[in-house]
Amino acid sequence: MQFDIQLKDTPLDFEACTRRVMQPDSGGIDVFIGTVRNATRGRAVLRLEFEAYEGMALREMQKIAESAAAQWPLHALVVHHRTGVLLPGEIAVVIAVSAAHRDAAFTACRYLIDTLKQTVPIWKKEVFEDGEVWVAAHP
Amino acid sequence: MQFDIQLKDTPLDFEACTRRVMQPDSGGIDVFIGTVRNATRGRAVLRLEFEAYEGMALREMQKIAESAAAQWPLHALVVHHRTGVLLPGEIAVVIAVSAAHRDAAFTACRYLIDTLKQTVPIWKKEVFEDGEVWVAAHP
Amino acid sequence: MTITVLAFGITRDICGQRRFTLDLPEKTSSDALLAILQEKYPPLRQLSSLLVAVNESYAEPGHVLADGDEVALIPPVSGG
Amino acid sequence: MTITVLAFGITRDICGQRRFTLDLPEKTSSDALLAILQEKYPPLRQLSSLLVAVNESYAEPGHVLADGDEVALIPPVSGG
Repeated sequence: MQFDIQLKDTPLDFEACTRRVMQPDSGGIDVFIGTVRNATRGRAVLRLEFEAYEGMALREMQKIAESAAAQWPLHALVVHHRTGVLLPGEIAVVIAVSAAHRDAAFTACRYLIDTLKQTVPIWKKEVFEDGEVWVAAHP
Repeated sequence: MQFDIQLKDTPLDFEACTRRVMQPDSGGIDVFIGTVRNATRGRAVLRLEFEAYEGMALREMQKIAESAAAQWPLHALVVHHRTGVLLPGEIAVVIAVSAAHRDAAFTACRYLIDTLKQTVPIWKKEVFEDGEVWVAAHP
Repeated sequence: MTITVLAFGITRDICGQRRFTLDLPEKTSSDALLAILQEKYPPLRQLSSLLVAVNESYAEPGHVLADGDEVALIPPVSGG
Repeated sequence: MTITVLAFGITRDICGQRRFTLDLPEKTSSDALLAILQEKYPPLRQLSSLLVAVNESYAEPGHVLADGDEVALIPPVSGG
């Protein structure tokens, strides 16, 4: 199985990611799209700034993809993550997974985003009208 | 919350379904796409024929959507299901759900497709080279 | 009283028609109707399950039918 | 020996630089390096967590560094 894993500093294309995993023997496709919310705890968000340790982030995403492919019978898998400055409504991450049946597609997709958020060295700073904060940095 | 629930005898547009649930206050979007596989248990599938009890199918889909919206904090929800003759690779169902956070989006999307498959009066016939069968009709 | 029966999926193939009417005694229940149909079309008994909807909603077995009801035969569904 | 330190996210703000080099005694471990940096930049102690990657892989606390290693400071990640 081939993985399509990318860090991009240009807008993500969820339609292309989805088409990429649609295969003739696939019956179930699950796609997760993470977008920039216009507010956090009631504070308006002006923009997010994503920073990645690029080489390691790609290696960690590859590891997660291999782990998913080892656990579930997947057909294809795409993980695209943004870097740089994103405005509310823009797409930060797209994960698309196909399998013969939906259970594997759903479970693997959820595993991929949950694990990505725990282990992949990417950081985001939320910028508000009156300040900015690195998400999750402090207890 | 508004639901967009449709039975259609023309090709489903997963991109439009997905864009429809992307909202400025949403952070997590989950999309399930069910496609026609080119084989079942090793037998080549020529086509699927979907039949629906249309009025009741729409009512049941609406009920499921209301149940999901009552259980999880969702922002928007789309369920589109095909009727008629579908060839391998074509899309039979699209379910798109958005929420502030991914857990609600994933859980509701999974609930929607699982429940749809149990309760909504839609039937499919698999047509093979050498015969045809109504799926799940017999033990 | 007269009811309309809609037969979907495999039940249409078994009954040989998509839509037909039946004259029934007043207060026939939905499960009594099913028994009548299974008598007339024995292959209905071989299905994994067979439910009944009355006027577009699933009906309990004891549901009492009324004149003019639309009764649908619901073999195992397989959407998605 | 000389190692290169990469500081990402909030650690870059705390250290005031993205990339710098340090001269260390031979066989310094990754946790000893962290202690040196926390001494020099006390706000590093206030983070929810602080891990270290050596040459693009997460390192165990006892990992022994070698001349020329690229060591990255990994504050709590927040991708997705």
